Amino acid sequence: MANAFVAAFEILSFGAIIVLIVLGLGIIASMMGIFNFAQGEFVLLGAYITYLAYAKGLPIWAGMVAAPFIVGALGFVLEALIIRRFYAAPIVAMLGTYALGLIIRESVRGLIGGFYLTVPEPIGGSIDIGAMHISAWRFTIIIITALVMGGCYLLLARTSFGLRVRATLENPSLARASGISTPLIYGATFAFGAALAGLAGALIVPVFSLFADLGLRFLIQGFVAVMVGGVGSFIGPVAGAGVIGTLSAALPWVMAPVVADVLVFVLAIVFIKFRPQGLIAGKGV
Amino acid sequence: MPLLEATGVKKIFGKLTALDGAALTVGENEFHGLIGPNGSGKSTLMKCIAGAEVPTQGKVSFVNADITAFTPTERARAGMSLKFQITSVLPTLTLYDNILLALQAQSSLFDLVFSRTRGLLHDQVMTMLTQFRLANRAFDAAAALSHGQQQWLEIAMALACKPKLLLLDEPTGGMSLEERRVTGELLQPIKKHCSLVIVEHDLDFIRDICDRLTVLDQGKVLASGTVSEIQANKAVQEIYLRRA
Amino acid sequence: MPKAIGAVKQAVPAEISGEQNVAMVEHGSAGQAGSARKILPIVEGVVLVAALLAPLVLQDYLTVFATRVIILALFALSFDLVWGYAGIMSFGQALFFGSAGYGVALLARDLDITNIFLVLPAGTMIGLTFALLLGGFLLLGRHPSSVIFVSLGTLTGSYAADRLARGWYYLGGQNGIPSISSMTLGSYEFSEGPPFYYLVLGLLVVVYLLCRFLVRSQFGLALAGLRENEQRIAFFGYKAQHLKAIIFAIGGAVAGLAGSLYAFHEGFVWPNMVGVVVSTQVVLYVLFGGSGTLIGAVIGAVIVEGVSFWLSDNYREVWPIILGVLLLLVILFRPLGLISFVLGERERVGSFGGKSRKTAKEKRDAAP
Amino acid sequence: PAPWANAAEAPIKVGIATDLTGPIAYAGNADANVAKMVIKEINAGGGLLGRPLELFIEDTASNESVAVGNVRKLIQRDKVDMVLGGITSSMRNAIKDPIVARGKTLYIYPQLYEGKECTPYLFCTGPTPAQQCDEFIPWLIKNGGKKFALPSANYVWPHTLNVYARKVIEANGGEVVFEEYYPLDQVDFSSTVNRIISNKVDVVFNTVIPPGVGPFFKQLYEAGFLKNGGRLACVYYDENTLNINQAAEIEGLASCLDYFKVLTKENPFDAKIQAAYEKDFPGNFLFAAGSAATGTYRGLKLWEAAVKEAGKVDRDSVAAALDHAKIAEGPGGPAEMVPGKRHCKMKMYTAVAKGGNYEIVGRSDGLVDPKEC
Amino acid sequence: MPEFLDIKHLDAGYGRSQVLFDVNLGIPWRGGVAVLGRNGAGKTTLMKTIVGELPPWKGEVAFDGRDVSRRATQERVRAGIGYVPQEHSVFARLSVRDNLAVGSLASRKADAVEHVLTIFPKLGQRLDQPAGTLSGGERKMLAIGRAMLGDPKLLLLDEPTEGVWIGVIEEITERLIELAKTIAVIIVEQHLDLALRVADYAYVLDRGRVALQGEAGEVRGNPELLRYLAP
Ligand SMILES: Nc1ncnc2c1ncn2[C@@H]1O[C@H](COP(=O)(O)OP(=O)(O)OP(=O)(O)O)[C@@H](O)[C@H]1O
Ligand SMILES: Nc1ncnc2c1ncn2[C@@H]1O[C@H](COP(=O)(O)OP(=O)(O)OP(=O)(O)O)[C@@H](O)[C@H]1O
Ligand SMILES: [Mg+2]
Ligand SMILES: [Mg+2]
Repeated sequence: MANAFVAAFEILSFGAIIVLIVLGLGIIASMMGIFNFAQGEFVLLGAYITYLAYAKGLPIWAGMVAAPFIVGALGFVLEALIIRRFYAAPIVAMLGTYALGLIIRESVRGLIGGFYLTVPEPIGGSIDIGAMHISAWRFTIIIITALVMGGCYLLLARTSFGLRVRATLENPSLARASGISTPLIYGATFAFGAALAGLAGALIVPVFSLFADLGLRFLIQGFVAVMVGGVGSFIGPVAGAGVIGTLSAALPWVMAPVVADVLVFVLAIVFIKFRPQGLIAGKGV
Repeated sequence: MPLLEATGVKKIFGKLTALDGAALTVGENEFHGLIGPNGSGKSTLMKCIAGAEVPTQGKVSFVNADITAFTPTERARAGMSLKFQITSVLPTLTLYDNILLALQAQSSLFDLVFSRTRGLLHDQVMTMLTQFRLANRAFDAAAALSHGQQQWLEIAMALACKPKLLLLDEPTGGMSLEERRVTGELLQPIKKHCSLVIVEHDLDFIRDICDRLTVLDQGKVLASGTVSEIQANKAVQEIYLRRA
Repeated sequence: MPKAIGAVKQAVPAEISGEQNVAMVEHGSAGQAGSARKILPIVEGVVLVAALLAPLVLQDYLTVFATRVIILALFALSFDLVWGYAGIMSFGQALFFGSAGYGVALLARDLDITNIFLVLPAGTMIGLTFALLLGGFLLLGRHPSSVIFVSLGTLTGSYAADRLARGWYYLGGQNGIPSISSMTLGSYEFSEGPPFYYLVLGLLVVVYLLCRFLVRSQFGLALAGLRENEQRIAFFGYKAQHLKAIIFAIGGAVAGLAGSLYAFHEGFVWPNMVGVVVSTQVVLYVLFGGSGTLIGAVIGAVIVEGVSFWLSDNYREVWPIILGVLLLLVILFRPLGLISFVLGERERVGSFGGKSRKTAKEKRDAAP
Repeated sequence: PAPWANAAEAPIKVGIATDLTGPIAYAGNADANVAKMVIKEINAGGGLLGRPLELFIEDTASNESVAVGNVRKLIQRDKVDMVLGGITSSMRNAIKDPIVARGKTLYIYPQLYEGKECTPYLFCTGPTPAQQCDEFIPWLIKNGGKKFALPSANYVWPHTLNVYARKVIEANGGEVVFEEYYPLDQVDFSSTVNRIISNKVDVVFNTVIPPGVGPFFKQLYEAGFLKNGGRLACVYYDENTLNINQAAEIEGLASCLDYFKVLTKENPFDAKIQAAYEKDFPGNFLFAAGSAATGTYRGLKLWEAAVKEAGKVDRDSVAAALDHAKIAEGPGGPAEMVPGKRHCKMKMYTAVAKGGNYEIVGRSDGLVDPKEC
Repeated sequence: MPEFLDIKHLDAGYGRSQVLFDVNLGIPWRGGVAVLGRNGAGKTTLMKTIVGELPPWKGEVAFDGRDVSRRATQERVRAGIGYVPQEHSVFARLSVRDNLAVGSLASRKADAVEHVLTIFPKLGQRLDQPAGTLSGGERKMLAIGRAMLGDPKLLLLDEPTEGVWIGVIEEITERLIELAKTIAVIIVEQHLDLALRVADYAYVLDRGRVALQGEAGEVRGNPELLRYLAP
């Protein structure tokens, strides 16, 4: 019983981590139609900023709060300078963002000397319930993920900002003809997606430590999650991430991890093959 | 035996029943008009016939064969050709290539790889482009055409497949009266070897070129018959007075 | 096709041609294409001559390096064929490249088969078979497959293969299969150097010409239609999915050929060779050089490899960053690749109607 | 001016091929630095055979295909007399052919590894499984317990090492509760941790590598493994890897290597090279055993000794001398090649992490045999 | 008093091909203006230049007395231009409801949506359906409805009745006539009757040039007209 509870918690917490990482990726993919290969590096930057705060002796939570804003701002600038040119050609966009990711990743690698660096969690240790120990920080991540997810949903579904975003990304020239300032919306959406990645990076760095390939590690998983969930909505990728994250944490409990790892991907592809619209068909939010 | 026979076609989208047991019978060398208010299911019926939508229920037979389960490719190979309501030409290809692509569709893989039909088809491509007054734009990308010109191109492409049955969904959208008349004239000669189902809102145009009409309303056939029969039909007059 | 030209002249009655728009539109594209027609063969010729002369001027180790680059160019060609012409985004092209490499490595290791007439066809067949299997699964079926699905599907295939190779002891696991013996022709051994170089170059030229023939044929036009709108051409009666599977398999075969050459040239195979890294690399070559031109793929491979080689020599610690910046600049300012400096859009997309193009233009010029 | 300014003979060329960029660049750069240091030192001492040494460094970029190209540069363009380098086994496999078979050059591989590399002209100067297990595992059984778990990354080194480790564990009365392999980049270990806790494992003999190892140790810690008296053991853990986790999360972790920085306190020669290195390269790249820095030092010094003995630099003469080369002083102590085996005997140390630093808790009596080939 | 919309010596085109040649157009503060011409004459191009989707090569587009030829589309729209494009005139993946909501983003009237739904009751039955799955005619209705919701001072309609059933065309015509009493309406139409009932004034384009212009009745009666409309 206790065992099952711990298992459930661990699986849920990894699911939450993947959801957190995929949130921004999903928003950019669904809303802007761009598979952002630099998304992993935005995660990395969020982690790096948190590390910097720690290394400079500032409180870690300060770094965590700053990370999404700084990465978001960077995202806004990058959108205006670079991403903007890619909307018409999604494949070129993949490559452009790949190059961008390469530059960021290698620069960070240079900055941290290629090491694996630890960052302590602001809320450390474990919560003990009888003989069970569950990680306090993972628990916090679950809570924050739920809050962020809810917040994003409300923002996109309930405010006119969400409507503007969806309209712009659906048909930019018509959106302009409806009086929507599309450049601003593009910038804001991309920045928002980047900021979410920054936040994800900040929150997960205590769990995984900081290293240059931190973001890359989750990128393919993220894309597969987006596809499984269904491109074109906010909920889709989130649901996909939940499924992929939970599955990749849960399968090793019942089979050899090496098999589980490949199996998750194969299952995902077979699933998409027979349900190309994804878990949640791409409509609404 | 009619060329095309669709019976009891039902199509349900979620809560909406777009087609509710519609039927359509088209004989050889017959020009058949399909009319009805917006949303009455005309395009949906056309798509069910051409294979773009799978009917929820019902049967479509063509040249004495049941084609309900055929894919669009198989239907096209059996001799059907469709012009969509929303133009869908191949935008970055030239007009020439658009037509050639349609013309060579039935060639074997071997012929295609060794370009064996290219010389043969060249004249036909140019003739078609000329007929539709697009010859001087032959080497422009199709995306550079105006909406009306794209309609022309689509009709030409549909014709280029040399179908036994041509399905045209609002081919004259965006054309002026004069342009419509010319389109009608271009369609007349195919009557010798081809039947036509045409969806149109312009009753004058339909009356001029069609032999028979079917009127759809809310997914059901309201009336079907010769042009004069339909004109005399009370129920039809009714819906044409009713507001949507 | 002189007959055809005559026919056009008859087919276009004067009163209709030049009817409208003629006066108002100065159609740049046709004129451009006319000159681009001549540019492509020039580019191809220059590249060929440069390639033929290279070993004469290069130092030994650079000839060996160039051989490797040419093999990669062959590999790039396979990707350009599927992406540039048929619009199939194969993010897992390395799967075919690498599995062929592994295949011939095993032939050499376990069965001692190194005869060029056995191993190269074997590698090609391995690539073809794997492409047929994966392509069959991804491309055929009730639902037409989206570009993104295919790219992720192939990516996953390549990723899974990489994992498999890493974990499979028979294949040497993470360490790969080292010390593959040389390819042989009778008693002659192809060791690295000019003979190997010219062998590879010869194969590249042959494959290039075959590909070029294919994409310039009516089959190529069907591929172009496929790339534009698969569903639309299905309504013409094309078996769109079959066409896709065919070209995908051909791409796989070419990748397989490249992979087997690579294995013998480098003398080892390792899991990355089937994995995501190499898959991405080939995409990079092609988009960098310019997709949909074949020659762009070759140029892209040469330049990306050459520049990385040079950078890693001269900017040792930061070269990946510089490479990234260069890539980004090219993608930003030349989204159609380097080749677009010399070739117009029309040439890239390709078009048919052959010499009649000129006829139509003359007609137009002649119109009042 | 250097003492050989008037030397008639051209310099002897030393090639280093290592990961200057990519995921393990920290190790590669340290190795390159060590090489620079050693070469400088030899040159300052008048060179070798009266000839200066010239160093050529190439990047292997953690990418085998790039590496082969660059190694060919060393062999064919620079015509080096010896190549030292490669960190991962797959890199060694990739470059050994161009160096040894096709390039007809001597190759020294400096990293601790799984053993079984018996290619002629290829000399290994890092520790082997036997060297890392023979004394370490009995110590673990005494200071940890009998029940071992072997969680591992799924590649050749852990597989081969585990075969050896299991033998030693069982020979010493221990028991392997489970041996399990994970994808190299797996980062969630909840099921593993659960298995370890519920089986009451005493010693986790870990061969999971970064990026997985950080989260793995953290999850173990959070599940109370250390609190309940469990012991972590990991034979590649050196000063670099200490930073992956919070000190508390790896308190008591035991490692067995040929060198730890704490040895500088007791061993003047170690203090000397450590100081020399830190003076020249004060940056982030540490002189540490796990990143092959010590193997590099040892390899270059053994080669120097061999060249001196041979009196010339051609491959066969040097290889013949290197076959039994010895150095009296090196990182962690003296070292000597085992004749005919192309592997190196060296001293081994067992250390335990305490508050973010190592403490030496055991050392081999003499030089430990690599037991290879 | 200056015209509400004043176009002077306008040249425009795509890439290197010029489509509009020296077009001069004046639109009064209220009332309908029809733009006629055969396929490819440049009508859509003219509309696009007015809303700013296509930058002019030369010439001036003045709106409400200010030159807007360098302004972005959305700014022009916010200044009071409503536009119903010929193609892609709805947000295909958004529901009908959301399409209308986008239309009323800038609107101040609370019951505006209801008003549109009384004009096009058909849309009321399709509120939750993605607009991309609407029938051709329904789509046009939605596009017109969306543009009307923005309270424009100038409404541009590019073939608003293509594919619309006659019964509804009648309704639309009446609404447009009504609308033209308070605001300016430019309509591109192939239904000559409809166009000239809504419009007081008409321009006929031929190969990118204004070939004919005048009061609606005058143009209607002009024997040249048919020639310009024939293919
Ligand atoms: N994919 C779909 N999902 C939901 N509803 C649909 C879908 N396709 C069509 N409909 C609905 O089915 C009805 C019939 O549509 P159809 O396109 O056949 O009408 P139509 O007779 O062609 O009308 P029009 O003359 O306006 O083109 C419409 O009300 C439309 O909204
Ligand atoms: N994107 C484009 N690129 C190049 N040329 C174009 C483009 N769009 C339109 N054209 C050309 O410009 C001319 C005018 O097109 P426009 O769309 O303005 O015509 P239109 O009067 O609206 O015709 P229709 O009644 O068919 O809609 C046509 O000759 C067309 O081929
Ligand atoms: Mg319709
Ligand atoms: Mg138009």
